[in-house]
Amino acid sequence: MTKDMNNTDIQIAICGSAGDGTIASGDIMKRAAALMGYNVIAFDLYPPEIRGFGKCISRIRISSEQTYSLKRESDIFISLNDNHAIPHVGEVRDYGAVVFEDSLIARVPEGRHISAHIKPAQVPYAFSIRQISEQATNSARSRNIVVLGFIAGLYDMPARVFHRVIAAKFATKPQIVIDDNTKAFDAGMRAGGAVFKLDDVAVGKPRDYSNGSDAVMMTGNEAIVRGFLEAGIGSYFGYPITPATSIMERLAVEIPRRGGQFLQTEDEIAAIAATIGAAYAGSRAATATSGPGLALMSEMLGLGVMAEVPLVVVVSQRGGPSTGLPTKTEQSDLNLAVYGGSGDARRIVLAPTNVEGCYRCAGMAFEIAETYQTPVILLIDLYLSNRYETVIPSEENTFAPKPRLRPEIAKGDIYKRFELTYNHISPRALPGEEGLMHTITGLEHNEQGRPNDAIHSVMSIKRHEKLNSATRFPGLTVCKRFGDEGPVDVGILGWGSTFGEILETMFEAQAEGIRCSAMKVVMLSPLPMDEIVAFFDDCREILVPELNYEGQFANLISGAVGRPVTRLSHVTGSPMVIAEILAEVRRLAGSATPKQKALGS
Amino acid sequence: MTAPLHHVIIGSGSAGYGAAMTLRGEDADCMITMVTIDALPFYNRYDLPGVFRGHHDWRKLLAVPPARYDELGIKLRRSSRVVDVDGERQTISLAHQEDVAYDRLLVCAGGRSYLAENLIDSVGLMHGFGSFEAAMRVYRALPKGGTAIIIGGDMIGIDLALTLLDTGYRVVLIANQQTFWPHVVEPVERKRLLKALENKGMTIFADERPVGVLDTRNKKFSRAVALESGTEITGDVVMSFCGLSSSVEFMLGAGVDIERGILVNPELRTTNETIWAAGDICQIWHDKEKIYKFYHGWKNVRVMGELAARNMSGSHEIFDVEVEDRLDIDDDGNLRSTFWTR
Amino acid sequence: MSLSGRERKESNLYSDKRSGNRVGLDDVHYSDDPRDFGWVRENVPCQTACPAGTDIPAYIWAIMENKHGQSYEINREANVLPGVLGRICSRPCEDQCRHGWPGNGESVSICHLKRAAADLKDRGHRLNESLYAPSGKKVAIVGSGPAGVAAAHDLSLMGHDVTLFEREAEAGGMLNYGIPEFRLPRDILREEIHNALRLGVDLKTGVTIGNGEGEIPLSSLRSEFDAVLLSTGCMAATDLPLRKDPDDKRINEIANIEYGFDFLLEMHRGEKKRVGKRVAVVGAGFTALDCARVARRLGAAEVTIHLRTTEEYIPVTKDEIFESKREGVALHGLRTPVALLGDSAGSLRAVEFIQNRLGGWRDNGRRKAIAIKASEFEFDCDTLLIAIGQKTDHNYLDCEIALDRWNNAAINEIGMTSLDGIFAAGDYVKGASTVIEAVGQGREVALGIDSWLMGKPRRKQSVRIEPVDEPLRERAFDFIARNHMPTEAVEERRSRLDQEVDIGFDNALTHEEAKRCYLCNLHYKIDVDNCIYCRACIEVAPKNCIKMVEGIDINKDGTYGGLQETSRWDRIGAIWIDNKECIRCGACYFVCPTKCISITRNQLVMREL
Amino acid sequence: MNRPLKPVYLEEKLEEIRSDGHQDYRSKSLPTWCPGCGYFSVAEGFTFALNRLGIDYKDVVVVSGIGCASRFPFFVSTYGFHTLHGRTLPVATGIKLANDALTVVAVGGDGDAFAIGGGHIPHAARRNINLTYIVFDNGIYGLTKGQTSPTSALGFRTSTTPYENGDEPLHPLMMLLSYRASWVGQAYAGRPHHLADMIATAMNHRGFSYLHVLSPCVTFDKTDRTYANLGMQVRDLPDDHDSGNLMGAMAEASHDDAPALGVFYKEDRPTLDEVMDATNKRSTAG
Repeated sequence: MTKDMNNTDIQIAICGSAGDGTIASGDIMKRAAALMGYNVIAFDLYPPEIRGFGKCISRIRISSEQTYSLKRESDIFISLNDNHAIPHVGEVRDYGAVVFEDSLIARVPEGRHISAHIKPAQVPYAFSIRQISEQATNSARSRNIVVLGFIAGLYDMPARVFHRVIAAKFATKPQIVIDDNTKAFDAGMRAGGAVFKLDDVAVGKPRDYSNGSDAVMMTGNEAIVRGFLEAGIGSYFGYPITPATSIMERLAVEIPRRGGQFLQTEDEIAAIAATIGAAYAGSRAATATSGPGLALMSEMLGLGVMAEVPLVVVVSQRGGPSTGLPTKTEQSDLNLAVYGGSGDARRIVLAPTNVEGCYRCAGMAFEIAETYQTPVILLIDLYLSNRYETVIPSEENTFAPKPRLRPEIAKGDIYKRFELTYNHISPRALPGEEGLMHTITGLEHNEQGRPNDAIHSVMSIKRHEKLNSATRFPGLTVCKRFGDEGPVDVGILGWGSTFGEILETMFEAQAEGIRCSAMKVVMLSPLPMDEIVAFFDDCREILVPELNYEGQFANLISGAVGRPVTRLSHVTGSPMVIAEILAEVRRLAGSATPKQKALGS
Repeated sequence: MTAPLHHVIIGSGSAGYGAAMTLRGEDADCMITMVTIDALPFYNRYDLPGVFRGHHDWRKLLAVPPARYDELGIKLRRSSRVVDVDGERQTISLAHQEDVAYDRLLVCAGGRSYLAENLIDSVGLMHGFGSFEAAMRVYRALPKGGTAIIIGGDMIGIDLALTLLDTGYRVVLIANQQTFWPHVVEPVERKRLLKALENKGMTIFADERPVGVLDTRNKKFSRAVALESGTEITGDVVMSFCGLSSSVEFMLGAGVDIERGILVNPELRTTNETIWAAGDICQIWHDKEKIYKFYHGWKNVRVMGELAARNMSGSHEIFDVEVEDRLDIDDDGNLRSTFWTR
Repeated sequence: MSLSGRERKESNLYSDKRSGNRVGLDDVHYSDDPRDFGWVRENVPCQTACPAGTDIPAYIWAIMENKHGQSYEINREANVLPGVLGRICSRPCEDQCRHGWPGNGESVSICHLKRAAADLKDRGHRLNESLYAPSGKKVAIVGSGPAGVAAAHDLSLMGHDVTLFEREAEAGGMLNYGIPEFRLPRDILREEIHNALRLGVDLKTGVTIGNGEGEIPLSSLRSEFDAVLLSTGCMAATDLPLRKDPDDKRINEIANIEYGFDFLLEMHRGEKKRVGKRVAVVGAGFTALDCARVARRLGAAEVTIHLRTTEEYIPVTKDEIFESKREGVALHGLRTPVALLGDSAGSLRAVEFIQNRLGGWRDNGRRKAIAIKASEFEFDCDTLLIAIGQKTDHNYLDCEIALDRWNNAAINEIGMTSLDGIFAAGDYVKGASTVIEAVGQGREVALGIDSWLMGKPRRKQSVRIEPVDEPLRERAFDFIARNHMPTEAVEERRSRLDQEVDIGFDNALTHEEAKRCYLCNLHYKIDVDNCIYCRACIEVAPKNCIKMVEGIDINKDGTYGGLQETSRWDRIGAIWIDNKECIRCGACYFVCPTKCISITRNQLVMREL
Repeated sequence: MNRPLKPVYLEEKLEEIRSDGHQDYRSKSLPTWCPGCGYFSVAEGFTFALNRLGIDYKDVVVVSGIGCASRFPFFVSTYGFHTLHGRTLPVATGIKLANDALTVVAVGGDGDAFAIGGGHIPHAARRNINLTYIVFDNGIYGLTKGQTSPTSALGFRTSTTPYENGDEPLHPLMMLLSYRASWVGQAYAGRPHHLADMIATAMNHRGFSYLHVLSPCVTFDKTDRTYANLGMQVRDLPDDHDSGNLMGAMAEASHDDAPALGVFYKEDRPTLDEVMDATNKRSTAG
């Protein structure tokens, strides 16, 4: 295969200890790459302690083509802390680069320096990171920027793009911070430029960075914020919790500018309560949390279902149960999101699979919530919340609120907030509207909202059946099939952040000659049953890879379709591994021995 | 059962590589670690002039594919500089602050190109040729058909010079005592050999002493060499090839005897029971001549590495190579050397 | 037992340090504790290495403060000839400099800074001397080399009447008659000797103590003075031991062979010296190198130095070797001369050497050379200069003094020989050594003579501990590379014997180099009582210099050994600055939340008793 | 300026520390707080206090919630319970009621105490449950990387208050005084000895004792509650302060700009277990 000189597809991994600035360094790298016009997918891994000794890794895939997940191997690896880096240096491919410190300040025990672990085919680049940092800025704190400069120097990346990103990143800090980081970058770049490049990592000329804007690269959380803002979010109440906090932090900046209401409440219970109140009052209102917060909110969520309040709750899952693995990813709150709470509380659950999906689902969530007058949960996970991708936002804003039809009643009639209709949806009035005064409640109630136990079966049907048409909501992708059409040996069914790995796996399997397709399911409640059943009919074997132990999605699907599936669970706290899915696909396809030729090519 | 021995080899040149492979052959279970300042696995430095013949991918220069080291269980420690050897505690200290313990140590760190003291101030203006990276830098600094000025011209330099002539470059040779090193050449013979090089197209200054290198980047040629006579020679790159001086600084604390190189007995063992030395870094006791002698040239070096490895594994072989010192360059510039083969 | 049921007294609940304010010390403190002496010895390695005990961090700090004169005076306290030693010292300090320790880079150019302080001090600079009242005692000193001059200076300050006798026409000894002018300009030497002697020392040149015609016998000197100090150095060249073969020529049977010592001495007395085209020098000290470099300047085409061991093990500075090589001198190792070969005309034709191998270590840190049997070879040359050392000469004495096993004068702890009232110092005691050792000894014997004359010691050493308000350095200073001495172009050196090779640091270079000094006499210390073990200091430490410790080793002599480190939270007794690793950057000082890091300057000082 | 000390000789100091015994109250593992964190000072003071009171570490339970401060139980050698955000006091109450031979200490940060857990404090205080509650107040959410907290100053900028915090900060001391906590005191992390004394006195109190510790977050607060600022602001309570006078205590506590250190208020009144004992007695008195 001839390589197009301008074709770039590299993955950079930066590994350090908490406090080394690993994540900040990765952040600058990915923003710079996006500014240079590359497609970026990036994901950071970090520990719960702020400083302490925990491991941080930032992985950034930079590509001139569309990609769906991180690569299996990294091309460039930077160690800011050998102890943490040693177990990961094996992820660097042959003839890829390993960058590390050559003059530690303290003795290390034998074998605890990374030079003892670099494979013969990997190319080592040892240099005095700390010393260069100290020389440039009088402090060792800029080691993370020095290594970026080194990479930029080694691969001849344009300094001004990095300068721009550094200036933007530290814009709120004193000028000296920008100056120091720029100095550190330049010093690293000189060092990198002086080194003879021995690896075979090819960085093509960037497509275009003159018109680039970092808006095209964002995390799942940023995409959700963007969707919310385009949809005209009016109120946000929240309580910080990893990994949802950055949604709140961004909205804390944006909502006041738009004259909305933003408040950090004392806890999640207060957060969702205030959200419900604002939504009742007619504002587009949302909150965001993670599993533990969702558990706290479950009671209030029930109130939202019962009182038919259109609110949006973003749930970014992390490892559980309980406080669990607060900084690790998992897809184990599906049950809680779909079923959690007291009583029969059917709600709409959307699980986007990539950053662009986050943007679209968030943009449409309010309209769906308002259409069906019920809470909508956007179910993502830490991997999607924090991973960066480049997305192309709509040129036109299609999410803005449409004019609401004011309920019309005959003069003298009493407004029935929960009127029984052909589609089970009752016209909604807002406080302050003339003649439509009513009360809503968490108690079971009649059409007018008055407490009433006797009508429970009728109202249960109303609350459940009104959601049925949601799977055909215009403009919303609720599921989609990829890969081979017609009957296939293996169908991979996936949801959420895992689908990127599933898709990359499917391409690899197809390249090996396995007939397979993949389907993503975005709407988890209610389920798009027609498409799912059709997919089952086409696939000899169904594989469901997901990031939880018991196979919550497999249970959901298998129970709904009434057919068994093969589960693949991965609960290490890190994203799904392509190799694991591939092995399972091969097994299911019946190719007993993996086709070797595909491995090294 | 005793634990397998840990053999540490400092240096990944011909001697070190030969030793590692031999050690593995002698003992399937021992641990072998090669420590080297180089970033690349072993390649033949004598092939470096090949960069002018288009060999720009270091992977093609490697003696064996990198994976072979893993297969053989030879641990490669690259980009690691040894700063001290403690012969009593049997550890080596690496510059990045790590100590590595050994049971037996083989030192074959080689030598660095010697540079006359009076040219030390000019070192920043000269190119080296000791590694793949250095060779590539020379390649990139030389414009097509450009001129390389070679001071001295030991066999490494002569080899490079002939390659440069073959590939369309111009070469100016400032000959001195080290020209044709490590061959010892009689004056008459020397005159004939220089003549042969001249016939091949080289420009030769036979009795001149360089006193400095000048940066003339803004002029037609980027470098100039000033001679004692007042003449200035212009060119694109300047390189000094004046033989090797061994790099022994890191061995001063090892408790082994050192003159210019590490002194070893004919079994290549130093005055420390657990340390051997091989290659350009060692001076071997010659029982007949009653002196410690250097033996250069890749054949000798390779033989030394393998021999040291066998002796480290318990053998007692003697380095008994009768070195033939023959050098010939015919009128076509074809070079035949008992120390060097192209 | 439940807490509520337990009786506790309120007073037990309070610590005795309840204010949280530290127990302060505002003023200078003097200590005679061996641990404090040990600290200085371990932590100020340059001063410890200096035979004269020069307070190096103090004089470099004075340079940083732009007080060159003060810096010069700090030097003069230990060594009355700073400008001289700043040029020709063997620099044992630089070998030990903390900046040169593994991982820290290269040592500070201590010697060049000493010279810079001398060069850059103001004209008409004021000398600091503190005088004792006259004692009425008379002291004679024989020999005005570095030891004699140092002792004369100190004794005259202590109030004694000193007369200094010198055989040659000028004072200075080997400094004047041994070291070539291209290394030590004579105007500098004369000025510093003059300053050392001007407070009442009676210098008598051209006077020889001895038994010959017109010479003063030692015994009469002794009867005239209360004390006599012999500092006559090593004025006899060591004989070259050759093969004991009756057929071989002796040294005096062949022309063009000279002892290097005599060669230099005669040259400096004003004789015109000549050498041949191929000059061989045997010997490994400064004299050998000086001979070789002089020979080169006198026109020799090929100058070679022949060593018994190798370059690595000879007692001269690397700079000196490098400069010699630049001037075209070649060094050959592992060979010992065994015979001299003359031609038919009786001139030198060649030297026969025997090949050596390295043997074990000698006590002085050098290597033994062991001859290899039957490995003789010839080396062609037409001049041979023998510079294998000097020895003491006792012929001038008219009385018996006890000698040690090296045939040098034996002395007791106050520097007195076996004869009452006759003292000895310098090379005359130690055998040929370095100038700085001679200066150190001169000072030491002056103290001895003084205590003997006065019946009791009048001064003793203490550790002066002085509070320092804040770190005096910046981390950036640590990255300044060692500045090298600018030298005269090699071509320029050939023509003249008195053209100084080292040009000296200018003001800018001096300050740049001074900044490199870690100022090791600063003692950074954590007040354990106020430490909350938060490790903020460790976080910013540039090296592994702050440690969590549970104990410390104590040496037999009462000084400290290594720190016993631990990372077990329940065992950490103190977070402690390891002053051996500490490079005095001050980073920890600024981040401590409880401000519990203090800095003191710990110096060795002489105090009046 | 840091005043140098009289020569201190390390081995003598270490011997003093070893024989003193407070190190036994530390766990084996190093605290994971950021270097420089004021919480180290609390940990150190806590070990000093327990040691001085002579309480066996097996008889101590430290209960915490969520946040940096709540990592505390991991760094002491006593029993510990790391519970949920804000739910510290209810759990601690349960433990103390079940076994009153235990010395129970609840610890947490300002967010844990006054945001999510704020509802629990009044009830613990009014019931006078016999335990000590130490709040490490750094005025910020450190563990979630720097958001505003209920005690953040007006005008403080954090990631969730990018246009300055406009919410009046809570006043914990006045709250606790008005909740009728029976012992209320304040200490500062930059004065480790005083802090240790205060922890000891608080634990020695019979009833609900509330110790407020002012502690800088060195990582996320570079402007407001820093060592430099606090060091200049704090003062000792006046010598004539009457700790039995609630209104006097309120007046002292209301000085926002010059936080006072010391015991603001203490009173002796029946504790929860005593009241329960009395209730039990009444219920069986027939």
